[in-house]
Amino acid sequence: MDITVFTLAEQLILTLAALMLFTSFLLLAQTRLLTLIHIFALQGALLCATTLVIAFTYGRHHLLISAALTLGLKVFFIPIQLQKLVTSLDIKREVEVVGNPTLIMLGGAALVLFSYYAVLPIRELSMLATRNTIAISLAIILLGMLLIISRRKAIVQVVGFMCMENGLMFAAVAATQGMPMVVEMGVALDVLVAAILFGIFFFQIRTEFGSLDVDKLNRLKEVD
Amino acid sequence: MQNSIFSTYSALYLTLLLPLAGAAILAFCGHLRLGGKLNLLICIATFIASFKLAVEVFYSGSIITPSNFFYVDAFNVYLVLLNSFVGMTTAVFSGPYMAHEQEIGRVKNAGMRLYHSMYQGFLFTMLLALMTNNLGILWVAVEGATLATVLLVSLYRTPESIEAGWKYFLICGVGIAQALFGTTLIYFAAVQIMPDSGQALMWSVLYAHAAELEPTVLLLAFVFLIVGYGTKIGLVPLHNWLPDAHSEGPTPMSAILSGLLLNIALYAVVRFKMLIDPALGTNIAGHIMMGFGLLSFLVAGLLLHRQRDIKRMFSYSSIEHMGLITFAFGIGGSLATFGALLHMIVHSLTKSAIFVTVGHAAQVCKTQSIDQIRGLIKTQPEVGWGLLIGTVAIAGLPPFGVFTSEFLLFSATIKSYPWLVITLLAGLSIAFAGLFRHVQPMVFGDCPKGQIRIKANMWPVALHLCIILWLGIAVPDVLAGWIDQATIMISGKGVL
Amino acid sequence: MYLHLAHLGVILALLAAVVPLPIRRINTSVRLAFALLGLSGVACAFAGGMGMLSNSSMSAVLPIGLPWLHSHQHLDPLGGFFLLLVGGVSGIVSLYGPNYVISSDVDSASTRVLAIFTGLFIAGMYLVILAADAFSFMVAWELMSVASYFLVAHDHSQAKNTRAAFIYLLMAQAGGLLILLSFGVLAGFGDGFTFSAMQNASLPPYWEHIAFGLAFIGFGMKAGIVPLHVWLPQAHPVAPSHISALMSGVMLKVAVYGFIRFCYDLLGTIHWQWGVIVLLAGCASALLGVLYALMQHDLKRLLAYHSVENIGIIYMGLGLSFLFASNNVPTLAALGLIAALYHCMNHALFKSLLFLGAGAVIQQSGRHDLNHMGGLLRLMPITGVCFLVGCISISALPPFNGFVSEWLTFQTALQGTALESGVIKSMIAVAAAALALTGALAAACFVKVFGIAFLGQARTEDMLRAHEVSAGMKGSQVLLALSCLLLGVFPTAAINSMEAIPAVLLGTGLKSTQTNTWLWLTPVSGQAASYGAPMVLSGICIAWLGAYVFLHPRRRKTPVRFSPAWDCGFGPLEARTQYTASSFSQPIRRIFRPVWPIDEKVTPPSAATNGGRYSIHIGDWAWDRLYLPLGQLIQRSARIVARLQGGNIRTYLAYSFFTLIVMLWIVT
Amino acid sequence: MNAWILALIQTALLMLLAPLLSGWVKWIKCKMQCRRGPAPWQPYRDLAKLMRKEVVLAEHASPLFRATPYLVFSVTALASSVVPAFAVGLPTAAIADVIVMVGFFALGRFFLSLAGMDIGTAFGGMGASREVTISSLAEPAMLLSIFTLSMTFASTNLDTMVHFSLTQPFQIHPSFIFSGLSLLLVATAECGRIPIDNPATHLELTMVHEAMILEYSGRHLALLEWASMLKMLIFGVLITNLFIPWGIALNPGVVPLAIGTLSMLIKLMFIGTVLAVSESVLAKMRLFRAPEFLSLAFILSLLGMLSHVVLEVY
Repeated sequence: MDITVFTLAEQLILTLAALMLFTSFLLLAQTRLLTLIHIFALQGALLCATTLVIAFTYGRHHLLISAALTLGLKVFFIPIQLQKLVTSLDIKREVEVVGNPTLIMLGGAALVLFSYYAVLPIRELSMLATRNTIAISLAIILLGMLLIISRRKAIVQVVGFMCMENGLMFAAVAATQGMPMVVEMGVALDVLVAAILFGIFFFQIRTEFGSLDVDKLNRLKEVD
Repeated sequence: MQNSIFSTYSALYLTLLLPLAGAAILAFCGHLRLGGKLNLLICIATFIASFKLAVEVFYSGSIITPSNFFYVDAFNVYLVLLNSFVGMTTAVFSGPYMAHEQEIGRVKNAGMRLYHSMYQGFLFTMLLALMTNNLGILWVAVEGATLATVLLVSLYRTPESIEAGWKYFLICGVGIAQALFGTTLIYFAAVQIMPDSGQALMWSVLYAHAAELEPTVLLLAFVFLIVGYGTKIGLVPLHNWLPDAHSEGPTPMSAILSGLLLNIALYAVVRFKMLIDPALGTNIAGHIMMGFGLLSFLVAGLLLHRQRDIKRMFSYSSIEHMGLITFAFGIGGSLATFGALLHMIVHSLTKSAIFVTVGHAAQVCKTQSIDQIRGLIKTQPEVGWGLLIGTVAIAGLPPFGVFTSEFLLFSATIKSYPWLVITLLAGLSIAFAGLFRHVQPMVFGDCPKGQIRIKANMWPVALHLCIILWLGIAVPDVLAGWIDQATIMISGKGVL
Repeated sequence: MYLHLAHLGVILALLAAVVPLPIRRINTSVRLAFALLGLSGVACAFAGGMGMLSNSSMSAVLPIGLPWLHSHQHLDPLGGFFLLLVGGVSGIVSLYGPNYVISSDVDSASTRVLAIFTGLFIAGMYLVILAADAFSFMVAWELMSVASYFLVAHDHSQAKNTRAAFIYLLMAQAGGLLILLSFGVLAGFGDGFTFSAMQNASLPPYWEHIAFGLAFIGFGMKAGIVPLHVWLPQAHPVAPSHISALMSGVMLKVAVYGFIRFCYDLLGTIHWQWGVIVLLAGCASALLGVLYALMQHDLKRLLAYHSVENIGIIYMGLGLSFLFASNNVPTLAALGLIAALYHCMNHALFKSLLFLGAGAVIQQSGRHDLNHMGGLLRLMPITGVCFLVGCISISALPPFNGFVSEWLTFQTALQGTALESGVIKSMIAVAAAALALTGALAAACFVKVFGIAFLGQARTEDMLRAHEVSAGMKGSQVLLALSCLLLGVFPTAAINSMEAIPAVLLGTGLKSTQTNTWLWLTPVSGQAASYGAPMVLSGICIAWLGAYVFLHPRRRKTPVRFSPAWDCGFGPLEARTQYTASSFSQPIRRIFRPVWPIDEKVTPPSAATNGGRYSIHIGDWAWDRLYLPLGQLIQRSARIVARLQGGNIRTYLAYSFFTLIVMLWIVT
Repeated sequence: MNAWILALIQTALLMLLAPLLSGWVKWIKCKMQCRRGPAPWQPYRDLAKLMRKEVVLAEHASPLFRATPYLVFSVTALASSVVPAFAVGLPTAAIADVIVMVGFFALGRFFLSLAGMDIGTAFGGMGASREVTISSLAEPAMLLSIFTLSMTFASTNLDTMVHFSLTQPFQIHPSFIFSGLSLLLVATAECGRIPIDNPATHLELTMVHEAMILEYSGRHLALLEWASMLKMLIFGVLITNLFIPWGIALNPGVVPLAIGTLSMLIKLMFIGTVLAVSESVLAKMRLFRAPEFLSLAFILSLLGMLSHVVLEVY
């Protein structure tokens, strides 16, 4: 089933999915915070585009609202908040040393392969052309988790968390043409509140620990 | 017709609206002296509404609102009742406790306002999670519960509490995201066979069509769900946030977190298991739950020996009991399910009573570290005896209800998996030794100089312990009836 | 009808637990509580006696308990016997209780707590005996354990006491779980938790062995069989004396009751391997119990070790009965069971007598250590005489009851020739030799106890201020001493009244005891062995009277003169030259050296210390070899598992990440 | 009724014979050591003298000290009434079997040790501690040998045992030889004879039995001495009648009784000589070599039992 069989819209969705996967990889490799936030905003934009394309091709009008929400939240509100925070805490130039980048990139690739293998049985099921996107969305979620695990900066962990949310939204939109409206609204509300709480936490950690390095948070333990 | 709809479901809507309204009101006047009393008043009202709902369900069987949005059946009605009851008794304790904290300056006015509004918000999200029929809203409610309590865990602004809050937020956030992916997969499977996509996420509808769902997708979805909600239950490989979050927040918060929130997450997993079992046929979901349950039961039992903070110790005890209940649900079969449901009730009652006593003990000795808490019985007998009898009850010694459910679980395990009983036995003894090793020196012995009594309201603890004793000696028929209906729904056949 | 009387007794005991709460004045509340306990004791003893004599069993169903398994109760001869035992002893102890508790200077709050949990403890024991289904049995069993835990932790000022209480409850809990498992196995096959359902469960032999193994370890842990006895010598001396009397005398018997009920009644078919295991465990417990008791110099700890010894003797009787039952020789199996039950009754009586006596001595002198006592017979004559009667009975010497049960056990062993396998016969013979050694060592131990505590000169001044205890305490001791004598002199009457138990459990009673009159006890047959207990007592009195009269004319002429004892010319020997408890048992310590972990330290007199120092500590192999390594194992594994909670959030997230990956890999 | 009279006569006769036996043993020992020892009936004179002597008690002695001699004497007298010396089938024999006899001796020893400790000096305690240790080591050996005999006789009543071996055809039982030897060793230990304890010595640090009766005087000492002689006689009678029963009267006729008495005297003289020879050949062992002596006795009885189980059961 090569790519020519799909209609133009489906081809567009597949390319957008590939681009989102690529942005996740970029996030993994990125060391400077500001560029990290910009790439995250780009991923939000790609997600919003995908939602719009699906809304028009399959006539799911309630998706338009969620596309608008994604645009508002993931492209403007959260990145701007993070940027303001980074500048106010003047950690712009902190270059964060990532474990060893090659190993993490290889891990990411393996994750994509694994998520493709894991979602294989589902592919035969769905008649939709966009059934491969489930594998991609699972890959984005797992890459988001990998990002959180591999980096020490609290802000990067938030970006990783938001990247996972993007993966989930992409799964909901691409695999099943969007969840019921009330669920979409609930999820969006939760993401918004989460973003606000992250902001509050940044200030608390900053005041108490003097830096946003997550490894300093290890007083509560049993190992002694 | 309009008021009839409203009147018939008034109890249901009231139970939900009251805490929501309470959250809104208390957001403004939570810091005043009457904040605690108002909080208690709203909780009492919620309890009365949920009691009325329970009576309705008792007479007319399960209720489902016309919009198919809310669904109350035998499985979640007594959990709703338990939720509001424990919320009420903890509110009785939280009023004077938080007033004391405010006096000694650990919490400022803004913190009090946040505390009281989030207290009600937390109760609202839990009741919503219990009563909603839509699995998506179930996820939103559980996520809402996490968000409501995150700030409360870091209320005291100490480095440890901020660290606990951050860990709680991030780990649960990541965990629950996976649950959302699982719910999406369930929705994906449901859309294949369901014509009307609006109804695809309604649990009652799905339960009716459970056999026709695609097994492989369901199994994959269950994996994501068990890892997602398992993080919220505190199953072992995913439990790391629980001891920090439960021990750093204010004690009433830990009481509710430990007592009720874990039950809600487990309720969600069992709701999904009820969908998956008919579709899959084999008991693979049960085996997964048994694996997780046994692992957390044994590991938490061992970790009890390492504790130096009293609230951390009891949160590990919660992990252990949650592991036991998950193991029981994993075994399936009528006896084990009946035991597990009874264990949920008895565990939350005992654990919230213990946390209330621990709160008072920490205030008497001005510390939470086990080594410095001494001579409780000599200083304040009711706190000392409350803690000792609570620990005896949670350890599963007979006259109390925990033994009844463990007795059922033991007899069920012997019938189906006789060799696992040895691990259960070892786990129980290790946990028992771990708990008592720490509690005994705290309770017995002479009190150190300068340790004085504090104003403590031990009525909630006494009420909880009496109920557990009553459940231990004779399970009332009303409750037994409900649990039995739920067992029939979950495992196919009842016990009575 | 007797079952309702027994339930009345239980309600009275529960009332005794509730009554002390409202009454303000502590003395009246304690007296009222113990009066109620006395009444409940009498009621239960009467109900038990009637239940034992009527060889039919009554049963009833109470509305409490699980919704589908309401709590079943029953009273049959076996239950009746043990109810009589528990009721009788707790009734007598309730005479002792009030003055002992009031005069011991403990604050009123903990005295009130003591009264509450004593009532619960005794009610728990009654309910265990009356229970007829697994659930109410377990609830009563653990109620008994938990209540006695609070009693052991009563004087919780020293850390040593709370540690003993912790070990006690931990082992009681582990034992309880094992018993629950054994019931579970039976219920699994008998598809029901009531005893009647379990009775007609047909288990494959493999499962029967598992059920027996679990029950043996579970009940053995509570009864104090050797490897599992570690809690007993630590918990009993720490509790107040009347409680240790109840725990040692009666609670261990409830464990034996559970074991007998499980093996004879529920399991039905008995295999010979069980007899061998129980016999060997009995021998080991008897021998090690008495050897460890010999080395103790804390009075109550010594008595606790003796409980281990006597439980060993009871288990030997049971082991022999199992062996005969498995070789279907029911009459001899009945003899073994009667010997074990008789020793249960005797041990309950003389052990509680000894503990009450010890309590009186400790209360008056304030000293626990034998090396600090001496010369109490002159100051506390009645307690002294009753304690002497207790010592003679426990050392199994003729006119008293201890001898009768040990003699019956010997007779059962002597009938070993009825078995055909030579190996078992020789094992029984060696077991009989071990029993003889135990009896002799017990006599040695109690010569030491009575000689050092009551005779000779007072080793510390505290002894001089001791005076006779109050009427209630004396009354209960005299009552127990008299019952020891009665059971020793009229054994045939007692055995005939116990006739119904083997008849119900094994099918046949001891026919040969009915044939002869109450004068002779002939367990097997007139020729095989006979013991005219009343004739022995009257013979001794006649001979004593004869010698007394024969020497009377001499007495009038030469009155008795008092002078200082022979001192080899060194001058007046004061109290320090007397033998102490450790020196008395020194020869036996040298002979049986490997039995104990001994660490003796002798520091020669030097400038620093004003005199030489000698200290000896006798440990317990079971504790060093079995329990400490177990504790360390748990600590090490806990330390390994604790690495899981390392504190770093990224490792936590990695855990959930890998769990997800592993689960996905498994599922696909 | 005359059976009871006969039993009383037998008991009285035994009590009278006891001092003669110990006098006889001492006389034989002196003869073997070529010295003119006291006449065999010297103990009678000692007892009579002691009866008349004044009784002196220690200051700290309690009433138990004064009651013990009477109790020990009456227990030993009761034991002597049970042993079948001249005739079998006496009514008193059914009062107690062998194990009860062991119990009687244990009761006597129990009270004697207590009396020893009652004085409050070191010697009483030392004597009591040693006596109790030795007797507890001797008990298992004694009981195992009784166990072996009862396996063959199928009874522990002395009457039936003696009656059984008289009526059965004569057989050599290897188990009897071993248990007989073991009983002999145990008897020397129980009665406090030479290899374990020297009855004649008054050296405080070596005596065991004597240390306990150190403080007794006058009639109390007489009773205790008489009781220990009677105990030695009972052990002698027990061992001889169990292993050499011929000559004992089966029915209470005059002639059989006369033969029974005569054979009894001969047997006692024989066992007295054996004891005297062994005492002069052996010397008193150190206290902590007594366990080896008694473990030898135990091994012998164990061999007896094993040989019965292995060899004699067909």
